[in-house]
Amino acid sequence: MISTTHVLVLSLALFTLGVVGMAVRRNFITVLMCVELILNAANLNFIAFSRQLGDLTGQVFAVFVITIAAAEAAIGLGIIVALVRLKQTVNLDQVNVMEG
Amino acid sequence: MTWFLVHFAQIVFYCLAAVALAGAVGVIAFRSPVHAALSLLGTFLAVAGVFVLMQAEFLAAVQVLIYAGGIMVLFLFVIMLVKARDIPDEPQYVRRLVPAAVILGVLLAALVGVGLWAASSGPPADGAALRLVAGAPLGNTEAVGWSLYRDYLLPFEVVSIVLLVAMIGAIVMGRKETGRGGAA
Amino acid sequence: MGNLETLKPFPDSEEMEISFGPQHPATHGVLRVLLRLDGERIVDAKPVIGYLHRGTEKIFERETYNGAIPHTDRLDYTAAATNNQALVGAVEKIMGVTVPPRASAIRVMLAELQRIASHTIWLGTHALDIGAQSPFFYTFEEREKVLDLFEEYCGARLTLNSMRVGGQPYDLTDGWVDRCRTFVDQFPARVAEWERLLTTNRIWKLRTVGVGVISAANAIEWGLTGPPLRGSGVKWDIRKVFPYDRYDEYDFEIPVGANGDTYDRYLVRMEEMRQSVRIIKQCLAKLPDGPVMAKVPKVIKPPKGEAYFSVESPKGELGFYVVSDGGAHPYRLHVRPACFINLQALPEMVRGLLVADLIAVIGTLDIVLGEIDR
Amino acid sequence: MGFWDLVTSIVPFELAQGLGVTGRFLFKKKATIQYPEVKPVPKDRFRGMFGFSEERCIVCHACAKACPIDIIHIQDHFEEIEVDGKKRKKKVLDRYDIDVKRCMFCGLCEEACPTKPLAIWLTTKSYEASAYERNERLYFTKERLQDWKGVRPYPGVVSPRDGQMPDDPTGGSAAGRGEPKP
Amino acid sequence: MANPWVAFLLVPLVKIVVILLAVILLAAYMSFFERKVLAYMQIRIGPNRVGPRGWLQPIADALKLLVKEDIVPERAEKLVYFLGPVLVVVPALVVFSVIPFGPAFKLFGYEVTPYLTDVNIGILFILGVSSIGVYGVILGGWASNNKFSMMGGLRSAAQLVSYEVPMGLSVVTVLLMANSLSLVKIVEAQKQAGVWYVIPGIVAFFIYFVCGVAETNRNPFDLPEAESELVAGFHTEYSGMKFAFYFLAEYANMVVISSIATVLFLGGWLPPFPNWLAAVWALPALAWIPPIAWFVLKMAAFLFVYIWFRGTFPRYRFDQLMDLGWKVFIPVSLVNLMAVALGVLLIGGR
Repeated sequence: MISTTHVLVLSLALFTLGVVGMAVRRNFITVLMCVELILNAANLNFIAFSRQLGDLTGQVFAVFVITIAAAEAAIGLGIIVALVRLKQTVNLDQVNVMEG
Repeated sequence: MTWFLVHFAQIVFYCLAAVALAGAVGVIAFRSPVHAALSLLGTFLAVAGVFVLMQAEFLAAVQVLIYAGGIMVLFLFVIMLVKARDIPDEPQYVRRLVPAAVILGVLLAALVGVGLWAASSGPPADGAALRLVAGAPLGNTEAVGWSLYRDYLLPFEVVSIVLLVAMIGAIVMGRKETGRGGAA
Repeated sequence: MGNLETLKPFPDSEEMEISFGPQHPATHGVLRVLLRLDGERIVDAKPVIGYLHRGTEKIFERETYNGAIPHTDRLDYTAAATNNQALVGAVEKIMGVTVPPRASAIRVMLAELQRIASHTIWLGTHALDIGAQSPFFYTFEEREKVLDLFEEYCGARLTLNSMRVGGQPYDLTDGWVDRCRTFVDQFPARVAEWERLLTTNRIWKLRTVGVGVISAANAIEWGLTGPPLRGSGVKWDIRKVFPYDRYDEYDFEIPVGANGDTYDRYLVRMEEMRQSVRIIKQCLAKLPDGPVMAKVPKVIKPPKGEAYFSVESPKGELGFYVVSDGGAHPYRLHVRPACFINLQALPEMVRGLLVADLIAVIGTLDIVLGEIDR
Repeated sequence: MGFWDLVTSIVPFELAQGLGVTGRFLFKKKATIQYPEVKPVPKDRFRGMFGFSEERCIVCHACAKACPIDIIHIQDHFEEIEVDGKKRKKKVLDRYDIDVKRCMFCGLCEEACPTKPLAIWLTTKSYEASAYERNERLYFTKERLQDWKGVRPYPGVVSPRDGQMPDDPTGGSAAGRGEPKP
Repeated sequence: MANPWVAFLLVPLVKIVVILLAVILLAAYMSFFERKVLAYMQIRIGPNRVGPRGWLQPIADALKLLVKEDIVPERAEKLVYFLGPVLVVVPALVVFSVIPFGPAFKLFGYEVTPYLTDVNIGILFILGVSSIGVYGVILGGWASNNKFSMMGGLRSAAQLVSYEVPMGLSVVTVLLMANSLSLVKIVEAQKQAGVWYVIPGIVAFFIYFVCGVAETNRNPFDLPEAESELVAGFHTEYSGMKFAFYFLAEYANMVVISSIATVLFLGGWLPPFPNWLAAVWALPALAWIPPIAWFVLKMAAFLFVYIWFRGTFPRYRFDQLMDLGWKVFIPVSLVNLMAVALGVLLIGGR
């Protein structure tokens, strides 16, 4: 039997890696992938606690999270496509039109 | 020998966790977005495996179906569409964060160690309760379904609207005219 | 011609250039098309030709007139008989020779059988390009029967060398008429079979209706001839407007399309096959007796002069322009190839379409690189 | 009419019809010939492998002149021979080569030949002259044109040396048509 | 059964080996079958040289591909180029682990199930795993560094993702009727219902099969590898064993689609006309035929239809294919799903 903590540790590691990735990578596509990583870590937490508590709510919310992740990916990738059309780059540092 | 069978789930878990972590590291380590996407795919599949171990088979299937079959394909599609074969080098300022990262990492590792030690003595979790909804033993899929469509119908509808909005948004942004200052 | 040096793999993020051919399964030989693509949509297409150039027109100048005939076989190698017919017609025009009636009837039969053979090969490859495999084999089965008739008449199946200045080298063999009749009697049923497979098929219609449209006015301006012109609704057929080889004695229709799209050209060619059968039947019914060769000297030396003579080849108007200096060799022999001129309309027809449509349009132009590159 | 159009636009009858066509072909007689075992029968006028008869040749060079691609190479010299006591000059063939690898089998050489029966003729029906080494194997000298070394004759056809006659499209070996060769 | 190792490792291993071998052999002979049938439709006789009547042709092909030089394009992305065939062939084979070829039977006193496992999310598992196969196609096309391959890869990505939706929706109608995701239970439900789901789910059946044809990149939906447009599409640059993997995966996927269609709509291993007609006619002869034979027979019928399609139809254009998927199949399958749900609610009384 796998203890909840084990899963939580895995989830924590994935989350951290996702955050680190968002911090160090300037490639928009990689950053989006890191967001997915973080959402997955969150899902792991939901599932682990759902099992721990014997409550299905966690699983249901994981479904919602996956849905949101899909929506986020669609929007994010749409932004990337538009960005590349406009500026021919996927580097976030070069996208500073809003900085005034 | 029977030890192997008894602890089979744990062994599988550790293998999957290793794959998931390696994949996650790959995501931020690989320079090529395609390689990063592939290693992220590995992470997703491993996490799906963990879901199965956590008696969430339905979610595992959904994870594979949507993440692996949908989202990552979309990622690859866009990577190929924008031809992002090589990406610019990392900016320098990240280097300055290295000491802070090391300290944080050590602290985190200590925390994890403590947590693991504590967990080894904790009570084992049991997923049997998951199968009991309304008193009758049901499949995981069916149970999630009941819960989703009865208790969480409103959030479900809201999420579907979010998806719809996202879809329209993606279409609007992906359209050619936006680049020429047309709509949006 | 595309400026090859300026071609970059990715001019910018949206467009890409593809060298389509010359080694591509669907370019019917060694045609190369330089494509500028936006996604899969064709921004521009430039046909690049010359990979099969053999200097045929120059070779003609060192041949005797009859010795040039085997070289014409190799222009449009799917329609050797009509090529022969155009060359000998041009020389006969300078010489003022009238071909005996039997010879001209044989020529008409050969030409119409050749049209059937050429159209069957067109249908097979065109359908194969669009993805239907089986018609290729069905049409080739019929084509083999035509080639058998050719082989029986002149000893070759593809490069016929079947006509001479002044008439025909051979008379028909015994039984050729019967075998030809057997063929033409069963052929329309086979055409109907192919049509059952394709004409109403919704996928076939999706792929061909409205694809590669060229208007009648445009088609005339580009100088299109043959089925591509008739598909646009222009009733123009050399056999009717400048009858040669006593074509005016035969009763046949010129099928025309209405929209100038791939589907109409398909229908036009299918109907042309039936009309060819009709002509052959008339030939067989009133095949005149008599010699097959007019009185011409052994060494052909046409008088000084020049002549242009064209025939309706399966691909369109195939003309030979012969300049004679009175010697045994042509001073200049120019070919007006149907395919070469039809191909020029390709960029016009495919601009804005998809790559898959390019295939359909190349197929519907029915080009043969041997004639284009000469 | 409108209703029927609607129905046919939804239900793909015509696709089923196409399936019917191919389905029927499944049971039709096949057109394939098992080539190396079963050989397609060429017609009588088929322009196949060359035949050459030295004693009929009058060394007129007509075939070489008629050849559009000049693959017939002829060399001769005059010899004085006595016929009925009178000295006469006679052309003697030194070399009669056909570069078959470049031949396009148009038959113009055969047509140009003034002798009857023909001295050079395209023997019918033998078409298997393929070779791995084209310069050596597909270059036919006077001798090889007669014995056809390296060419597989069509069944029933024999090489000129073994009795093939120019006016006999079938090869005439078994029937022994025409006079036997010396 | 006393030894847990037997139940836990040996039996599954043996099954895996048997299923893998069977699938690979089936795929190989499927290619032979296809070439033969196609040839017969095209008034030819097809391969007939290797072995008696050509029966050893697939073996010869496999050997040839094995020993063929493996060419990697100079500027290909080496790792991904290698990964492509692996990613496409593994899911294709993994899917077979849940396909029930027949009911459980007794062998030497052991109860043997002719399937590897019966997962309670069987259908979801299949949909999920087979959706991974698309990676091999995209990545292979991308890594070849060839524009035709790349276009093939992109086309197939769009195609596979689009056609998965109506396919999934039509599968859901069956799930509604069977009230289970397990493939074995679906077959058993058809036995109990006394009617194959092809009859109430005729629309879903057609949509499923046509989408299946599209999912396996077969004519008339074979755009990713349309030889007249994209040379060979995503596997243009592949040769030798890597090409063989793509080839194997395509045929294995065809077998998968046919098997699932059989299970979902044609009653799996059940003899035709379950219960009522067999009982009325009392055909004892039918009972003699083993269930697996029925399964294989139905599957073969689907495979034949695949080949028949290939022999008959022209190819769709890419935008037409997308139109068909999004504007026809998805709305129709949605409406059909609602209709079936209503029917189940009214008739089934659930």
